[in-house]
Amino acid sequence: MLAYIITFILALLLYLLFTAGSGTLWLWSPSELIAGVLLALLTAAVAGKTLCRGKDYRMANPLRLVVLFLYLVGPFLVEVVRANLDVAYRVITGRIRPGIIRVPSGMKTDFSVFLLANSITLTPGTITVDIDEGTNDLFIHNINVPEGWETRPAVKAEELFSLANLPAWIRRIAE
Amino acid sequence: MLANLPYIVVVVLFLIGLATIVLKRNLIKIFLGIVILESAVNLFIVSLGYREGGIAPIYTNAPGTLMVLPTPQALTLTSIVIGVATSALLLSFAIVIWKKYGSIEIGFLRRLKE
Amino acid sequence: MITSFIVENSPALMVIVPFIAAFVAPLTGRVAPAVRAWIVGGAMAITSAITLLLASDVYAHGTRLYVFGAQAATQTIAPDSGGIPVRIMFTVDPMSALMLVITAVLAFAVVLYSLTSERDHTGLGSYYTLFLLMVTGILGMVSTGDIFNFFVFLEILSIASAGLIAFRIDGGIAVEAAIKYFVLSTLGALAVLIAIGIYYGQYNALNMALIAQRMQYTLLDQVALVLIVAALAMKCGAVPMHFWTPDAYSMAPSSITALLVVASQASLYGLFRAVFTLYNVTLNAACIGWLLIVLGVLSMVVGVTMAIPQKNVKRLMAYHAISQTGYMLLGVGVGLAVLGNQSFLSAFGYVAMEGGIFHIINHAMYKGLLFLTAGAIFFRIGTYDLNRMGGLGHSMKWTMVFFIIGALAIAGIPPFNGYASKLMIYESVFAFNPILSVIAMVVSILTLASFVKVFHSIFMGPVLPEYKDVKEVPRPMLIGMGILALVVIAFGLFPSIVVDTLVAPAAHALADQGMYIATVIGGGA
Amino acid sequence: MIESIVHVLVLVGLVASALMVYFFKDLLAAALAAGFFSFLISLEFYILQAPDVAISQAAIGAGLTTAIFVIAIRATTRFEEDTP
Amino acid sequence: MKRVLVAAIFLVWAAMLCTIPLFLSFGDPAATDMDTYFIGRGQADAAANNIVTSVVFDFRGFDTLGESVVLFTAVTGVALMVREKRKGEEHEDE
Amino acid sequence: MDALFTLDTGAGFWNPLLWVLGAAVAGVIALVLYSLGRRDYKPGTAQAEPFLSGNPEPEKGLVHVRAGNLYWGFLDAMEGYYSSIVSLHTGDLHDYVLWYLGVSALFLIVVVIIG
Amino acid sequence: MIAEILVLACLVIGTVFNCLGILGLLRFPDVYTRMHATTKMTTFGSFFTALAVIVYGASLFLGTGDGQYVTLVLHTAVAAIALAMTNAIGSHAIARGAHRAGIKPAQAVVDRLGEVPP
Amino acid sequence: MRMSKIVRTGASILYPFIVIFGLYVIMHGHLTPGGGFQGGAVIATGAALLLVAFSAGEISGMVRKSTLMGQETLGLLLFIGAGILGLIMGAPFFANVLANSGLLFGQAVLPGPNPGELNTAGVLPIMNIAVGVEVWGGLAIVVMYLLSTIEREGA
Amino acid sequence: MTPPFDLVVCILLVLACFALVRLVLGPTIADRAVAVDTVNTLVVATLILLAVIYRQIVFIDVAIVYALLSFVSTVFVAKYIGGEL
Repeated sequence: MLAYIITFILALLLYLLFTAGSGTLWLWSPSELIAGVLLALLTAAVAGKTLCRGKDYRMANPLRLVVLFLYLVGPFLVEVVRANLDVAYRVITGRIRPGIIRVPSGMKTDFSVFLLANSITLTPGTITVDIDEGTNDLFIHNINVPEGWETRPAVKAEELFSLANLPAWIRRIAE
Repeated sequence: MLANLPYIVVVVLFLIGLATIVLKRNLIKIFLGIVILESAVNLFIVSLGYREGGIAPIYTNAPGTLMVLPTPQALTLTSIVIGVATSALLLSFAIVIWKKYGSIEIGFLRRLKE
Repeated sequence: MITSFIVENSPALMVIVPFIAAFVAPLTGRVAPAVRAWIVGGAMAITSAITLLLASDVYAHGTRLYVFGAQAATQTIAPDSGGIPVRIMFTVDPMSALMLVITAVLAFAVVLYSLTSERDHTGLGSYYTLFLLMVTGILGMVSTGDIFNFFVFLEILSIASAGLIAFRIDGGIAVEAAIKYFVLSTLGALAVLIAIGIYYGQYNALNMALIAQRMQYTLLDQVALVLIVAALAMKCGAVPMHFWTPDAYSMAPSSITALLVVASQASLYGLFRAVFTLYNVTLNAACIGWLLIVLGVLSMVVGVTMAIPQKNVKRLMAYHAISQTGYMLLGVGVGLAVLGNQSFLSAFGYVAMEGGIFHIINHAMYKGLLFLTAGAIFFRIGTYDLNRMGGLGHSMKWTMVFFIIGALAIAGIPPFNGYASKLMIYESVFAFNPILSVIAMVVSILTLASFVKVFHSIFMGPVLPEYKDVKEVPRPMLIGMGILALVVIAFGLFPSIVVDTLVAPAAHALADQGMYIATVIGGGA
Repeated sequence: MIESIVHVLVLVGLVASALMVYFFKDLLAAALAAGFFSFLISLEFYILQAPDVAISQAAIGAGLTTAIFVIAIRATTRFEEDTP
Repeated sequence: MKRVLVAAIFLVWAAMLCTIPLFLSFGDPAATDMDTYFIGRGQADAAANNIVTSVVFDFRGFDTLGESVVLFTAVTGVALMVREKRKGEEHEDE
Repeated sequence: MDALFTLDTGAGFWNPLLWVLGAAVAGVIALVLYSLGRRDYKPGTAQAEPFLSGNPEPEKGLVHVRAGNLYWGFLDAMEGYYSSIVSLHTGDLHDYVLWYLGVSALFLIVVVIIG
Repeated sequence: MIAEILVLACLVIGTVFNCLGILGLLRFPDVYTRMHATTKMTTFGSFFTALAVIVYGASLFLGTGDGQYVTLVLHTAVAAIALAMTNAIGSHAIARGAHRAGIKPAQAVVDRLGEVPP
Repeated sequence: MRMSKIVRTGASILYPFIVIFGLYVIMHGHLTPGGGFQGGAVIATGAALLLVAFSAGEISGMVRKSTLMGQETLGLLLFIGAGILGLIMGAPFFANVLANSGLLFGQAVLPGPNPGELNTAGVLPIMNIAVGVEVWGGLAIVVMYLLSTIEREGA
Repeated sequence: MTPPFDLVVCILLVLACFALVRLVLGPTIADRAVAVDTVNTLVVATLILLAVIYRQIVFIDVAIVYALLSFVSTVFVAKYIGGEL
């Protein structure tokens, strides 16, 4: 039941986002609001089972969402910029040293793994290639494996990021 | 003539699609040719309705009074959905053929002749 | 009150009823197959009744127009549109009404037949849905007055037919036939779509009457004419584009094959409609007329000669269908060739067109009957191979009688209906060009010869040991065949009534383009 | 001026991707090229001021058609045979 | 021989289709009266701001019905193709 | 009455009722001839058995002439025609499509050149 | 004025990164390294072009106060976010598929995944 | 088989997003680009995403074949019913009897350029919804059917 | 002053044409999928910019559809080459 309510609220918010600026009732017109509620109900009925498959309702906490937003505009963005500059440097010079390393993520929930994997994919010269479904270990393709890492069987997730401790942020958000 | 570039491209695409249908021997390739053919015809019909400097036929806050013609777009919508219906049915045929014949090359589809 | 409502809205109801039945048919099959059978049969009966009602109304009061979505159903021209019809409309003139009659009668007979003949198959919900959609496709094709709507119904018809041809997926061979049919018909439909685009780009019109009124016969129009004529001639199975026909006809279930005959003739109708209504005298009538005549003669000769050595009974009949299509093309082609010459037209042109059009209705009836008998035989003995048949006349007497009626009719033996239309074609074509007439007669003789062969192989001879306990087919199938046989006999005995009431108005409506335009554009203003 | 350059680029891309569909022996690559073709033709619709058509081409042509082609390739075979 | 014929057919088709760019002008339709009506009246008659939608569903609504039915037909056809055959259902060989 | 049933074809006419009448008369004549036949024929006796030069009668299934054997002479005489026309029906989808495209092309040439 | 400079800056950044991304796509030796170029840089570049539009729309909104520019900003933001998310997932899927298909990373100094038994 | 955890999580997060966006496209068909087909196709593609991300066993709880089939029929019946509404009101089939009538979706629209108001256009939104529901069901079920041919093969 | 959106559109499309080269060359199917994915990203950017150029805000919806759905086909291909479909 909670899953349906969460989906409903999320859908309603998204619908209002789409239709913002349509009318006079503080950006929305009344018919849009009514339609939004109805369509959000429909969405909840259709997609309610998918959004919260893991019976994990941590993300329903608004505080966590605020932190997620802060994370996205703060450390994440910094890392993204750095990663892009790094890759740009490698593209221009062609100086690469690729390799696939194993990173035990230490994450417990699906969403945190998802967030970490996507952060890794979008940030520092790394791409999540595969995931161990049992232990949540990530296999990461690194465009420039630092010296010495090729011999280590596993690399901690924190070591991947140099400017900000993203895994800690993610733990704070999703666990 | 060169101002009619979209029409020329339509002709070229149509001929490529026909060539794919006529010269390739794999059923799926032939169906891809049909997809290209359909897209070419859609492009043709949409191009028919374009007016130089026109805006999309939707009344919004956008400036401009000259609108492109709406009917070709309506026809193309119909045509696109018909296209996807055709592709789906053809592909299901191909799957059945693969199961029964073990091949989807045209050369094997010759049990019915004379 | 309710009757007047039905008559008023019959063009729409004719489409609505089978659509609704088709949508609910797969769902009701889950409740009980009997419910589904009743729904399908009832919907088909209602559709046939509405269609016949509409046709009789058209024959009594002239062309019916039905404008979808207008303020009033007959308001063809919107008030401030500057005298152009902008909405989709159904234009049911006598020619369309003739095709409607054919479709209604044949579809009703076939649905009765197939309720029994296909009862042991899986996937029947889809079967009936596609069946009803196919019938609707034909109905829409022949009654629409909008060229894009024609394309849409053509696609409905193609897709439904392709699905039904592939209905027996056991050996995969039916699917092979369906692929061949469907690829070709998709190509044809795309060609039609390009032609529609060309018309639209030149005249900014999609209504047939409006296009006809604005027709200039520029080079682009010639291209569009070629695209439309070739595509529709291919769809109706004219030689040398007939190759898909025997494949598809022989592999579809027999009831569907009977309906495919009508589908082909709907394409033929589209061809005639394009040539006569869209272009009429603006084109070089002799040239296009001779094209149709050449196609017709080729179809007649190649069809019948290919039929003689066939061993599969349905393939043989399919080649005969091609051959008979040639007669229609010949008759109407002669009418087209003399279209510009009023004295020739009244001397023999109209008669030739009447012969061709009369042959359409006759052919649908007897070829439908023949395919149904072939299906009945298959229903009992499980093969179409003529070499493995024999002696069935002892056990399947009614089927044999129906087969004889159909065979004699197709061979043009008096007093069956095939003779009447063929006679009209022979005599009028003789006045046009004697050689063509002679060819037509020879083809008719060969047709008789090959049906003698079929009759001999299936029904004559001693009872073969493997078919000792073959029984007559169940009664609903016999009723379905009986309806068609009755029509065949009635049309053969009273040809002049049929010609005067059904066919002659159709031929004149087809030839008279000015009337069509005046009805659509002049009438509602 | 620039708009016509855009136009020419999209049309050239269209022809090129159609040729790719023709020449690829690997059916999966051909299906991908067809998806690419769909993207570009959708962009062309967009440039021709037909957003309705562009949306439906993007969703149906680029998303679903490629998907069902991939499924069909999986269910049948991936490579064209070279038999003439 | 066959190659020559195929090439000839393609040549003729190319010529046939080349009439389109030769005789139609892109960006400047020859006649626009029907669409002018749609653009002018669509907002009042169909009460829709999107003229394409009003054409699709109002002026040419019947086409749209046909098109939905095409999709339905195709789905039914696909269902027919992927169905499970019952054991012992008759075989149609040759 | 006659006008109702008579099909007028412009060059001639045809009355199916007359034809049916003729057929009935022919049937009556045939019946008369039949009744003039031998009275001592009895089915089921040795009279009805076929005499095949003293050979035993073959089994029923074997005497049936199968379809493939009919019109053998006709097919043989027309062999040149048939070998060419049958070989056109290749069963190849490409040929089907090419015939369609080719005939369209031919149409175009005819229509554009002649008018 | 500031808005214009910002828009220009965003556009330049976006274009440059897109160019570099394509350069990487053409230059790098194998699929994984190419994916580095495209996933990160093209997404980043496109994000910045979208950001340019957002800034432009915001400046127009502040200038005119017209409600439609809110729609512009919000929809563009939604498109950009959706783009980033789908790109990340999509490139992961391709990388996984490629590795499962047996495509070895070229010039790799280490391949831990290849050592894991399937 | 199913794809990795990341794709699965991503798909299940994206799906409600796609659904509500598709519904938005359907609902605003008469105001913005889009409409029944487009929105339905969007949602069906979202369903295809779920189908590809999850395995056949997991998917059965999320996307049900019978629901989709019912949707398809329901959409078509609703569409044809919206057409019949004209017949009932004494106008021809497919007449837009609700436009400018003051009833549901019957608000009169302002002439000339304006952003539009949801509560207009008569039967058009109803038809949009009907077609959207139908296309959603139809396209999703096509993908399901084609996928089922693979799974039965038992690779 | 309008920012030079149209110039950027041109550049993006030229880049898309370069990505076409990778689509042609790509030794493996994964390379091609990456190329198509890249083009999707570029096209989304192009669509957004074009909407601003045309001054049609409703056109952004097309870009959203693109961004949301273009990767579905990529995922299908990825699943196929991973041998999981």
